[in-house]
Amino acid sequence: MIGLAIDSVLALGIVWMALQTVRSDSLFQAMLMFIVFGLLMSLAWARLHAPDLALAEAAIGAGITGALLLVTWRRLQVHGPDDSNGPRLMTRWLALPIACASALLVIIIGWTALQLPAVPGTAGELTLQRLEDIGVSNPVTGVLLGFRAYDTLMEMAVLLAAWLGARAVATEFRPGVLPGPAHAEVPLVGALLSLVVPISILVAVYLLQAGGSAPGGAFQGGAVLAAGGVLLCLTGRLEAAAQASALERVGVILGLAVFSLTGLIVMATGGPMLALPGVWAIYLVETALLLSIALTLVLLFAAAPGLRRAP
Amino acid sequence: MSFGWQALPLHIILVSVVTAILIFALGEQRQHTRTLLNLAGALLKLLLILIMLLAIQAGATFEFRLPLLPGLDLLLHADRLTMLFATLSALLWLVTTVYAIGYLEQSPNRARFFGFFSLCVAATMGVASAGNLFTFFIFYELLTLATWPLVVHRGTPEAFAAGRLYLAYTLAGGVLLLIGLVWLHTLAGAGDFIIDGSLAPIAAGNENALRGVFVLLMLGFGVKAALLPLHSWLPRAMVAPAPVSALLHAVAVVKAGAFGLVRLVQDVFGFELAASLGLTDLLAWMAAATIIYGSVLALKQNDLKRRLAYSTVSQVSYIALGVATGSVLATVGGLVHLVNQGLTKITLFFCAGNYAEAYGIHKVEELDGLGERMPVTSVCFTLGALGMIGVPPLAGFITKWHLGAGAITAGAPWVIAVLVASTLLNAAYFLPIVQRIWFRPLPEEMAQRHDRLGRIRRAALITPTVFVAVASLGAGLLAGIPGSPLFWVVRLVGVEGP
Amino acid sequence: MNPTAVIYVLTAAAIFGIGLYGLLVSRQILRQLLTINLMGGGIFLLLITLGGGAEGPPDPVPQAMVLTGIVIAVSATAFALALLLRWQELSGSSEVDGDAVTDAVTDALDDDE
Amino acid sequence: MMDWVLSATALVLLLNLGVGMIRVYRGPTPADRMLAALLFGTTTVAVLLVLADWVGLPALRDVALLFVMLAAIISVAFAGLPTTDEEER
Amino acid sequence: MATPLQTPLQTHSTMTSEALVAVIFLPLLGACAAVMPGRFPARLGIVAGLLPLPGLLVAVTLAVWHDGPAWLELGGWAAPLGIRLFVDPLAVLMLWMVAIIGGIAAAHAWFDFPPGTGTGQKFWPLWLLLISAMNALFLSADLFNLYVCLELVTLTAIPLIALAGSKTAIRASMRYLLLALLASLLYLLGVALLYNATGTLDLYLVSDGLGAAPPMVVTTALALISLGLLLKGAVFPLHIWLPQAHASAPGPVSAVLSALVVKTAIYLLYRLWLWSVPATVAAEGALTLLAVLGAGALLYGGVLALLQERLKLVIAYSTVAQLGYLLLILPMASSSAWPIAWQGGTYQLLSHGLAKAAMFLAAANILHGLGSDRLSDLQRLDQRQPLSLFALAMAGVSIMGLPPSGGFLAKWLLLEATWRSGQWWLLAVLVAGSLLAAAYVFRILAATLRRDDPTEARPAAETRSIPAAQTACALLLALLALAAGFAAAPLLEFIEAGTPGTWSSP
Repeated sequence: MIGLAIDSVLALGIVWMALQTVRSDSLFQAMLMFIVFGLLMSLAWARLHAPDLALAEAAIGAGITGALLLVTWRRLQVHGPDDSNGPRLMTRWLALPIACASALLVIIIGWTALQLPAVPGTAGELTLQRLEDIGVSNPVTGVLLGFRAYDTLMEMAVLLAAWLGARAVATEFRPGVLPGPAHAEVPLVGALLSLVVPISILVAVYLLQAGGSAPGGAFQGGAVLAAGGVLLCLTGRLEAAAQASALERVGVILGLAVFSLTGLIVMATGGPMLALPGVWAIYLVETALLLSIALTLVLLFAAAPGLRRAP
Repeated sequence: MSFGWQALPLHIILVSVVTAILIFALGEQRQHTRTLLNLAGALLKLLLILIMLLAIQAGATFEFRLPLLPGLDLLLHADRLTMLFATLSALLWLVTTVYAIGYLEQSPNRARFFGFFSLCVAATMGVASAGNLFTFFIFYELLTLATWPLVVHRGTPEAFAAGRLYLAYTLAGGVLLLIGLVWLHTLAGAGDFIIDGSLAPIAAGNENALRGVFVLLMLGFGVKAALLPLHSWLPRAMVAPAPVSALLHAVAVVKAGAFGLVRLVQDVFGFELAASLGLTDLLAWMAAATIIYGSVLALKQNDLKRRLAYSTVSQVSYIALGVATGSVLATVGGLVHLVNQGLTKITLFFCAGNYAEAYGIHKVEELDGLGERMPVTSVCFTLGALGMIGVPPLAGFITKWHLGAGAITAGAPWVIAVLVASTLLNAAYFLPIVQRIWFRPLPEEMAQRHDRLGRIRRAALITPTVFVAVASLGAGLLAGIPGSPLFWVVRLVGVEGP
Repeated sequence: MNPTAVIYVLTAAAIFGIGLYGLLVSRQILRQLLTINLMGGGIFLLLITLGGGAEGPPDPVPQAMVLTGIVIAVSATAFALALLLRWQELSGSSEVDGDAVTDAVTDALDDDE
Repeated sequence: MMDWVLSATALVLLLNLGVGMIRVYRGPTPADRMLAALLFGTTTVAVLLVLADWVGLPALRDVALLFVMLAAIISVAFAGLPTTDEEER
Repeated sequence: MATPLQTPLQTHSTMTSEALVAVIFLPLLGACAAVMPGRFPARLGIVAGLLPLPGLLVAVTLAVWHDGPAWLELGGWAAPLGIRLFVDPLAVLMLWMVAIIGGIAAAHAWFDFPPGTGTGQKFWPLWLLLISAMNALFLSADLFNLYVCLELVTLTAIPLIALAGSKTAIRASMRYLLLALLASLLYLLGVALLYNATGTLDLYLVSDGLGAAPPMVVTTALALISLGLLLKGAVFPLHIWLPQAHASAPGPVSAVLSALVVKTAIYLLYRLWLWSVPATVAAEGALTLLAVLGAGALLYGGVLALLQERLKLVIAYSTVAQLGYLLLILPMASSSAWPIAWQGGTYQLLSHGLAKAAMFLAAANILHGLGSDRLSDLQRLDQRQPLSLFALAMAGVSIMGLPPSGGFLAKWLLLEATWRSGQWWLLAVLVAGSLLAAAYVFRILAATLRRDDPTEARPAAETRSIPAAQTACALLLALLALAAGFAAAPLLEFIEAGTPGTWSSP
C-alpha cells in the first residue's frame, strides 16, 4: 500500500511538474520546473529498477540539460530584449482543440499501453540469455556495446552532428556569452572547484570501469566529466574560442573514429563488422566514447566552436 | 538495336537535333556560321530522305528499335506514308529556313529561333517515322515542347497569352492521347500498334472500349489538327513571326495532327474496323463541320493572317474527311491534300509575311493596289489563293476532285455538298483579296512609301516564296506525271490502302 | 499488469500529452524545447514501465534505447539552443514570429527576404 | 517490518519534496526558489539512499553520490544567473 | 507476406558485406577527417568518402542482381538480438541516388564551400555525415536504429540549411527542427509500442508478432509511426515546414534535401506498410488514406507552386506536389497491377530525385548569377545563363512527365497501373497533377523568355559569372533525368525483382 502511495506521489509530482513547465507564466520558472521534473524522473528510474537510467537522467537529463537551458536563457536575456514574459500562448481558439486532441491522444496511448500483453521471447530476454557471449555482466552495457553496438555508434555520430551544427550556426564569438568571470573572485568558488573537478574525474573513471558489471558506463561517466567541464565554464575558468584546437577536434571525433576503426579492423581480419574482440576492446572503445562525450557536451554547453583557458 | 543503315530514320532525326544543338552552342553572334549550318543541315536531311525514298522504291526496309519499357519500344520505321510526310516537311524546312533567315534579319534571339525550329523538324520527322503509337506520342509531345518557344518568340504579353492557350490545348490534348494510349495498351497488350488490322482479333466484345479509345485518340490528334471545337489556339498563335506560322500551318504542327488522324484510321484501327464501329462517320462529320465553320469564320476576319489561319482550320479537315470517307479515291484526295495544302498554305503565309515586312501591312483592306508595288509576291499570293479555292487545274482542284469522286463511290454524296459549300466560301474570302490586290488603286500615302527591305533581304524572302508557289502550281498542273504528290499517293494507297 | 505499472503507464501517457499540447500552443522556442523534452520523457517512461520495470530489472533493450534516446535528446536540445541564439541575434526575438503552426500556413504565401 | 519502515520513510521524504515544490512554484523571490531547489537535491539524495535498500539496488547509492556532486554545479549555475525584474516581484 | 522473408536468405560473399559496410563508413570516416584542420584532411575526407561509392555500389548491385536480397548481421548477432542491414533492389536504388545526386551536388558545393577553409570547414563534415546517415538509413533493418538514423539525418540536414545564414534560412531551420523533433518522437512512441507488442525491433520480423498483438495496439503504433514519417516526409498537410526550408538552403543542400532527405521518410513508409505489415492487418483503408494525402499533396502543392513568385519556392512546392505521386501507388498494392505500380512509383522516386536536384542546382546558379531568383527578374535568362536555363528546362520536362524523360516513363507506368487496377480517382489525380506541373514549369520558362524591355538596354555585364563546373553539375543531373527516359528497361527489371509481395485481397 505504501509502495503504491510512493508511486502515486512520485507520479503526481512528475505530472504536476510537466504541467507547470507548460503552464507557468515565466519562462524561468518553467525551466526550474523542468529541472525538478528531471530530478523526479531520476527517482522514477530508481523506483523502476533502472539505476543506469537514473544515473544518466541525473547527469544528462537534469544536470547538463538544466545547465544548458539556464545558461541559454541567460544569454537570451543579456543579448536581446526580454520577451520571456511576452505572450506565452498562441491564439486561444486553437489552444482548446489542441488540448482536446492531446487529451484524446493521452487516453489512446494509455489505453493501448494497458492492453499490451507480455510477449515471450523478446529481444531483451535473448539478451539476458546470451550475455556471457559479450563478456560483461551489466546487460545494458552488453546491449549498448555488444548486441546493439551499431546504435551506439550512430548515436555518437548524432552527438558529433550536434556539435557540428552548433558550430555551423555560431557565426561569431560574442564575449560575455558565458556567465562572467566575476565568480572567480569569490573565494568559495575556487575551493569548490578544486574539490568538485577532481571528484568529477574520479567519478567518471569509476562509472566507466563499473559499467561492465554494475550500472554506469561511458555515457554516464562522460556526462559526469562534462559536468566538471561545465563548472569550469560557469566559473569562468574556461571560455569560448572562435576556433577549435586540433586537440579538441581529435577529441570530438575520437569516440566515433575509434569505434568505427575497431569495427572495421575486426571485419578486415575476418570477423563480423562491429564485433568487439573481447572485453579489453569494449573498454578501449568506452574510454574513447567517454572522452568524446564529455568534450562534446562541454563544447555544446559553451555553444562555441572551441574552448580556451581564461587568461 | 542497330545504329547502322537500318537506323536511317533515326539518323535523319539526329541530323536536325545535332543542327539544333550546334546552333544553340554557337550563340547569337555567329550569324554566317549559323546560316551555313542551317542550310547544310536542311540539305543533308533532304538528301538522306531522297536516298531513303529511292531505297524504299527498291524494296529496302528500315527499322530502329530501342526498348524503353517492358513491352514498349521506341520504334522508328519508314513506310510510304512516312516518306510522304517526311519529304514534305524536309523540303519545306529548307525553304522556310531560307525565308526565316531573311525574315528575321537584325531581330534578336535568332539562335534560339533556329535552334527550336530545327528541333521542331526533328520531332516532325519522328512523328512521320514512328512505328507505333507510343513512339508517335513521344515525338508528338516533343513537337509541342519545341514549338512553344517559337510561338512566344516575340516575348510580348500577347505572345505569351497565345503561348499559354497553345499549351493549354496541346497539353490537354496530349493527356487525352496518353489516356487513350494507356487504354489501348491494356486492351491490346504489348506490341506495336501500327500493324494493319491488329486490333481486329480483339474487337469482339471490346467494341465500346475501342470506341472510347478512338474518340480519345481522335480528340488528342484533333487538337493539333485544329478540329472543331479544338481549334481556337491556332488563330491566336498568329502573333508569332511569319516563318513560325508557316511551320505551324504547313510544315509541322497541324500536319502532325492530321497525320495522326490518318495513322489512326488507316493503320491503328484499319478503315474496315473503324467503319464497322461507326467511328469514321463521327470523324467525317466532325471534319465536315470544321470545314464549313472554319470557312465561315475566315470570311469574317479582317486581319490577313487570321483569315489564313481560319482557312487552315478549314482546309486541314479535308485530310481527315478524305480518310474518313474511306473509298480509295477519297483517301487519295485526303492524303494528297496533306501535300497540296502544305505547299499552298506556306505560299500564302510567305506572301503575308512579305507584305508585313515590306510595308507593315496586316489588314486585308490595306492590300489595295499592292499588285503593282509587289508584283512577284502578289502573283504568288494569287496562285495560292486560287489553288486553295480549287480552281482547275491547280492543286486544290486535284484534292477536291478526288474527294468528290471518292465520296460518290463510297456512297456518301453529302460530302459533295460540303465540298461545294466550302469551295464557294473559299472563293468568298479569297477572291475579294485578289480583287483588292490587282483591281483597286494604290492609296495616295502608299504611293510615296518605299519598302523596308534591302536587296539581299528581298531576295531571301522572295526566292522561297516563288519556289513554293511554283511547287504548288506544279502539284496541280503536273499531277499526272510520275514523281508528283498524286503519283506517290496513288501508289501508296494502291499498295497499302484499304 | 500490476498497479505500479498502471500508474507509471498513465503518467507516461500524460507527460507525452502535456508535452504535445505545450509544443503546439507555446510561442517561445525555449519552452517548446522544454515540451519536446517532456514528450521524450513520457516515451522513455513508457518504454521502461512496459519493459517490466515495476516488478524487477526491466528489459535491457528498452533501457539501452532510453539511454541512447537521452543522449540524442540532449544533442538535439543543445543544437536547437545554439540555433535559437543565432535566431535571436538575427531577429532580436526568441520567438519564431507568432505561432509555430498557424504561421507556417501563412508562410505559404509570403516570402520575406 | 524493515520494508515498511523504509517505504514509509521514502513516502515522507517524497511528501517533503512536494512541500519544496510548492516553494519553487510560489516563490516569491528567486532566492526562495533557489533554496527550495537546493533542498530538492538534498532530499533527492535521501530518497535515493532509502530506495537503494527498499528496491534492493545498491547501485542507487552511486546515483545519490552523483546528485551530491551535481548539486554543486546546479547551484553555481543558479548563482550565475542575473536577477531580473520578474524575479524580484 | 514480404518476399525477402519467404525466400531462403544468405549473407553474400564477404566482398559484398564489406562493400555495404564501406558505403556507410567511408563517408562517416570522411566526416571525421573533414573535422580536422587544414585543406588536406578535408579534401581527403571528401574524396575518400564520396568517390568510391559508385564503385562499391556496382559490386552490391551485381550481388543483389544475381543472388537476390541479402542480410548483413552486424556484430554477428542475428535479429532480433542484434541489428542487421538489409539490401534489396529498392535499397540499392536509393543508395545509387545518394551516390549520384550526393556526389554531383558535392561537386557543385566544392566551389561555394571550399574544403578546409572558411564555411567549407563547417559544411563538409555535416555533408559527409548526412550522406553516411542516409546510406545507413536505407540499409538499416531495425526500427530503433532507424530512429537514430532519422535523427542523424535531421541534425545534419538542418545545420546545412542554416549555413545559408539568412534570416529566412534560420527561421526555416528552427521550424523544421521543432517539427522534425516532434516527428521523431511520434515515431519513437510507435516503435516503443511495437517493441512491446512483438518483442522485436527488426523491421522484417515485426510482422510475425503483429498478427497476435491486440489490434488496437497495432493500429495506434502504426498510426503514430506513420504520422511521424508523414511529418518528416512533408506529406500534405504536414508539409508546412518544407517550402521555406528547401527554398532558403544553399543550392546543393536544397538539391539533396528535396531529392533525398524527404525521400527517407517515404522510403520508411514503404518499408513499414509494404514489408512490415502482414496481410492479416487490414491495411487497405490505411493505404487508401495515405493515397488521399498523396492526392492532396499533388493538387495543393501544384496550385501553391503556381502562386509563388520566387524560383526556389516554386521548386520547393513542386517537391511537396511530387511527393504525392509516391503515396498514390499504395492502394494498388492488392491489385494485379501492383508490379507496374511499384515500378512506376520507384521510377518516379528516381527521376524526380534527378530532376529536382538538377532544378535546384540550376536555380542556385541563376540566383548566384543574377542576384535574385524572383520570377520577374529572370527576363532574358536565355541570353544571360543559357546553360542553366537549359538544365532547368530539361529537368522541368521530366517533372512535367513529358517525353523523353524518366518522369514520362514513370507517369506512363503509373497511368497504366491505375487503369489496369480500375482506380479511376487515382487516374484523375495523376492527370490533374501533371497538368499542374506543366503549368508551373512553363510559368518559369515563360518568365525566363520574357522581354519587357525590347530595346535590350540592359548591359550584359550585370550577370555575375559562375564556375563552368557548377553549370556542368546542373546540366549533368538534368541529362541524367532525360537519360532515365531511355535506359529504363534493365533498371525496371531490377526494380521489379524487388516488388514487395503482392497481397491477396481479404
